[in-house]
This record gives sequence, C-alpha cells and structure tokens, in this order.
Amino acid sequence: MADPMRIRAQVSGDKATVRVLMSHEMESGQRKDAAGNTVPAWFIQEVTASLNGKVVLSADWGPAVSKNPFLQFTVKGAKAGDKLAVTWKDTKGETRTDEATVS
Amino acid sequence: MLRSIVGAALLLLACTAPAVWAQKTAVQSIEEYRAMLQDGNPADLFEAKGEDLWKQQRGPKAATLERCDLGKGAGVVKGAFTELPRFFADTQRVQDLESRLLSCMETLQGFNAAEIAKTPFDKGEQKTLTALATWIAAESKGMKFNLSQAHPEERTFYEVGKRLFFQRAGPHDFACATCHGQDEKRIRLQDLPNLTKNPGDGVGFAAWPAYRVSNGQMWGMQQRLNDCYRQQRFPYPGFGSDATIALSVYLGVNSQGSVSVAPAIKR
Amino acid sequence: MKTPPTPRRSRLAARAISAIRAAVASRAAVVAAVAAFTMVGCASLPGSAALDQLTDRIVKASFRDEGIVKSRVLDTDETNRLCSAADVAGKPLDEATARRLEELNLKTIQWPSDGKYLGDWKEGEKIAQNGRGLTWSDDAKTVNGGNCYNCHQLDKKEISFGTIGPSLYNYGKIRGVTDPANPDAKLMVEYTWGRIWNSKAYNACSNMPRAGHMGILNEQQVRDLVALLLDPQSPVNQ
Amino acid sequence: MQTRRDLLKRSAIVAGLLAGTGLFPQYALAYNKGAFEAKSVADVLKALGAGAPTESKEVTISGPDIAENGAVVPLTASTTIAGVKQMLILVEKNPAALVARYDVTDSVEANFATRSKMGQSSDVYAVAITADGKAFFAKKEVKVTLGGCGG
Repeated sequence: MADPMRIRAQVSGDKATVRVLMSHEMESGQRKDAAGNTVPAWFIQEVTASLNGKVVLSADWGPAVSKNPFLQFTVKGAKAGDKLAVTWKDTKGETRTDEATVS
Repeated sequence: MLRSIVGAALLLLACTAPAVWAQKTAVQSIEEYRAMLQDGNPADLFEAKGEDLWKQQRGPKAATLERCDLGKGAGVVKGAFTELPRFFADTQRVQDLESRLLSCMETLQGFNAAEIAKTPFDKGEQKTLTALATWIAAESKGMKFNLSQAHPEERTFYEVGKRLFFQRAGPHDFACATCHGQDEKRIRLQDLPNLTKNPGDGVGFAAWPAYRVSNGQMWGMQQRLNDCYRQQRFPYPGFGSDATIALSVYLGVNSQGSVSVAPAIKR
Repeated sequence: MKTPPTPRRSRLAARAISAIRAAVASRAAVVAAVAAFTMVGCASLPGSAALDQLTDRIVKASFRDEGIVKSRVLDTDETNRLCSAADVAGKPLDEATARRLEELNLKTIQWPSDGKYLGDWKEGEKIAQNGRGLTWSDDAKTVNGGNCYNCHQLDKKEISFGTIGPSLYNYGKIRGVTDPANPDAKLMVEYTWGRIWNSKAYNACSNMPRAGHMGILNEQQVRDLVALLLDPQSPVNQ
Repeated sequence: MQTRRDLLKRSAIVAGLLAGTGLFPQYALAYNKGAFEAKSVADVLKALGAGAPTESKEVTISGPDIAENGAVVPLTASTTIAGVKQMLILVEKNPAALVARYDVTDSVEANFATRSKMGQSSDVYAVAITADGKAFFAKKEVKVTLGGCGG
C-alpha cells in the first residue's frame, strides 16, 4: 500500500493554506531502466480535496508532475479544527486518502 | 543520475545551449530556485515513515526499536543524531547513526545485519534504515553538533578519517580534499563546502540525510559518502565500513557547534 | 599509504604496529587493530606512522571491487602518497621532494607520436563538457570525458563551470598564441600538451588529474583539448 | 449532495455504455486523456474545449528563472479574473504540454502550486479558463541547467 501523505493546513485570516506531499514514483513512461527497457507510465491522475466532507478542489495531473508530488492551494472559509481530507488515484487505480486537522 | 531520458536531455542541453545571461545572475537564480524548494521537502514523507517504523513491531523477534540505545540511553532519540558517530561499549565499535540502527535491528528485532549491509541502497531494509535515519535526524533539527572525542577510539577514528579525507588515489588522483579542501569553490555551478574545517550551520555534515531532487531519493550520510567515493573513481565502500565511519567522525568533529538542518533538500 | 615508520615512534606504538602487521585484512583484524590502538591511546594518540598503517588497514577492509573499478586503484604511486601525507601534515612538500616528483612525472609524458599537437577544438569542447567514465556505475565501453568544465571556465558561453582550477577563458590569447604552428608558439604548445598529459610534471601536488599518464584520455583526445585551448578559432580564444 | 465529479462519474458510466455502441464522444470522460496527450499549448486548449488564449496581466505564472534540475521545477499559477473555472499549468517543450489542470470552485482561490519535470529549457504557461470557454494566459521562460559534475 502507498505511504501516507503529509498534509499541513494552516489558517491565516478567513482562509487556510494547504500544503500536501504525496509519496509516489510518478513514472513518466519516458524513462528507460538500466537494461534499456522503457519503464511504463505510472502516475497520480486525479486529486481531490474536501473540507469537512465537502469537495473544494479537484485536479487532474499528467505524467510531468514531479516524483513525490507537492501541491499547495488555499481554501476559503476554513477555520481551526476543520477536517481537510485529500484523495489521490493513480493510473493503476490505486488510491489513498489522508486527513489533517486545520490549525 | 543521468540514466533517465530527462537526464540525457539535460546533459545535451548543458553541452550545447548557448547561455547569454551573466554569471552572477545565474548563481543568484539558482539560489532562488533552491529557496523555492525549501517549503515542501519530500523528506517529510520519509520522516513520517521512519517514526512509524521505529514504533512498529518488526523482524523475526516482532519487536519495536523503542529500546534502541543511540548513545543517550535506551530509547532516547532527541539529541542523539548530533552526537553521532560515537563509541559504543556493547559493540566495542565507533558507530554512525545508520550502522548503530543496524545493530539495533539485529539485536532487538532479529534481522540479519550482514544481509542488510549488503543490500543496495533504496532497496528492502535499506529503505527502512534511511527512513529511520531521516526521522531520528529530524528529531535533532536545530540542535548543535557535539561529537565526543573522549574515548581514545573516537580520537583514533578522527585521525584515520583525516587521512582518508586527504587520500589521493584512483585514476584521477582524487581525494575528498580535491573538491572539499578550499573555501568558496564550485564544481560546475554547485558550491563546495570546505570540510577541512567547520563549514558552518546546516552545511556539509549538518545537512544529511537529505532529499535529492535530481533522483527523487532520500539519502543518508552513508549513501552520500558512497556516492562521493563513486565520483572519486574509488571502489565501493562497504555500508557501515570503518572507512565511512572514520570519515564521518572527521566531518562531524569538524562541524562542532554547527546547527543541524537535516533532513535537508538538495540538488 | 605506505609511509615508513619513523624511528622516533614509541614502544607502545611499535607494539600496535606489529599487532596490525600480524592481522589479516578482515573485519575482525580491523577490530583488533583498532583495539591495539586503544591501549596505546590511553596515554596519548598513537604516532603518526602507526595511524597511517591503521588507515591503510581500514581502507583494505572497507573497499571492495565493484563493476569496472578494482580495489587495486587505491594502491597509488609515490607522488600521491607523498602529497596526501603533506596534506595531512598541513605542510607543503619540501622544495627538493617536489622537484624530484615533478621530474619523475615529466619523464612519463608521451609526446604526440606524429608530432601533431593540435586536433579539432569542436571535439575538444565535447571532451571538456563530458564528466563521465571510470566510476563503478560506468561500463567499460563508456568514453571517458575530460571533466574540464567541472573545475575550469573555458568557453565564456558555458555558465556551468567550476572554480577549483583557474579560468582558462582566452587561454591562448592571453599567452600570445596567434598561430600555434609558428615556432614562437612551440614552447606554449608543448607545455599545454604536457600539462594535460601529466599535470604533476609542473606542480607535484596539483589537484588536476593526469589525463594522459593515467589513461583517462587517449592521444587524440589530448590533441583535441590542446586545440580547444590554443586554436585561435576556438571559442576559448574569442 | 451531488458533486461535479459524481455527475461526471455518472456520465462516464453512461459514456462507457454508449461507447460500446459507438455513439458517444470521448470528451465526456472525467479525465481528459486527449488534453494530457496533446503536444502543443493550442492543442491542449482545443482538447479542453477552450478558445484561443489571450495574454493577460491578471494571470500569473511564477517559477525560477533557472532550474538547477529539470526533475523538479516549482511552478505556481494564479489569476484574479472573476468566474474562472479551470486553471492549467503547462510546459511548452515537454513531450506533452499539459502538466496539471485544476477545477476552481467557490471554495478555493485560483492559485495553485505544483512541481513539474522539464526535459529542457522552455516557456511555461498558466492558463485561466472561464465558464464560457475563454482562455487567458501568462508565460515565462525557465532555463534548465546541470548543477553538478555531469557524471
């Protein structure tokens, strides 16, 4: 199973800055291994974030997003104690959800 | 590093692209680039994993590492990193963080240390070691290096490490000192810390383990030294071998009083 | 390092040395050797020569062959041994030793077999850019690079250059070489060839690899690098 | 509560069913494969059903002038244009230009930072697309160089 994400959601005024690190190879499908064979593409394709269960962000990614991806965005109307959850789904259909408390 | 297509493209670029901007601006721009990466260091991912692994029951003995003595008593993690390598009475050896963790994995969890030492970096239980080292280093972030030189073997290892640092050999006659023996030098655009003396807070020994942007890998000091030796055109230094530990003692003692920023993010 | 033991060493240190000599290059032996030092070290650190020998022992036990790199590349020559020792001592080599080593290295230089010193600067630029070859992750077929830009500035358009060595931008121009074929330029042409072939012939403890002498680069590659530095058409001299 | 994605998922199922009959166009899928396979910036926008882009001072792309390593290039896209529904980050000279696409809801600011691989020096783009398919962009050049010893 994929390793957990690191999610930080910090309030500033009436919004919260969210920083997410995901553990993923993000294989572009362009790289060759030591034996010269193309390493098949394998990357996170969809990312969604929700605040207290309500979807606030959805994103689609291509293979050019860097390994161990980083994502930063700002949620309006978030306050300390709110639950911020992030879900990703990759090209193999694997998925992972982690949650953080807004602080 | 340059095995990927992207890498090959970069090499090609560096070979052919005419650069028209001024030298000083290029260096400044690269500093800006590095600063942009500071917030959101993927080392955090390894740190979280390491903390989890420390507390997990693992290995043939299904035990945690919570009784592991990193030099400040069983289970004491905070402040351990900035005092390593040091002499351990139970193993009768000077050990760095990674070789000490390996001893704990053997004695507490029943793993085969020799097998793990032979495993290539970034594979199997070597991944465990790197994650553990990342978390343990992070627990001492902001603390100052303070290696003991009280035990005669610690002093001997410093002296051996110094000799290793200046050892010129291989087809290129390279020593560690070739690149790291003077102030304010660069290899290509990469700044080179002078490691014959204290290079300052968060530089050199005080910046590893670090996340390597170029290959998306987390490297401990063992892998850092291993790759330095590879680029020196030296043969392969064994994981946790006395040469790597003596060199670490030399670098660590020279960094006395420097603030640790590990785990860092690097090129 | 094989520095001979000094006659001034203490009896304890001597005992430590014989302990090391008796030991074989295994992990256990190194432990024993280190332990022998601990005894010596109780009063003070072992002597310098004894530490050199312990280092030697630790190196043998720590490194192994990998890929194309064999452990024997660590059995280095007198030039490297004496320069390393001088670095450890923090004192430069004495004048006489330095001259002797430079003489020794000068004799190793192979001058171009056909008398042609200058090749193609365009090829030279590629060699200067290339930092590959002779690591254990390279294979035997890897064409070795010259590693030049790692330490030197050459073509001014290349911003990614190192500063361990001096800038070589305008190398030929500064030295007044307008026609490398002219007899006036002969000395400079020969020096440039020699410096690339074996830099230690001119500075015993130079940081620069001995590209020709150690077989890193072949004769044609050296020729192309001489052209990069001295050909008036080369970007180095623009 | 129905989210856009739920709706899209449903239409995807419907699309899948209809695809079997060869009657339904592919654009109804949630993940726009065509956009992520398009080579040029223009083709990406076409695949997303947006019009020809106009340069706008109200769109910002930020990133380094020089990236020491093309494996990780931090890029941020933002806009102050009202009614923007999608934000894109693109690297013109990558094998496929589109790096990431973000849906802008009322709950988030139109400001997203991510990190991209870059195979070579290139212009990078931020594109803001409004509900009616108008596209506005900003671009900047990022040079990619080798920082280390090249071996």
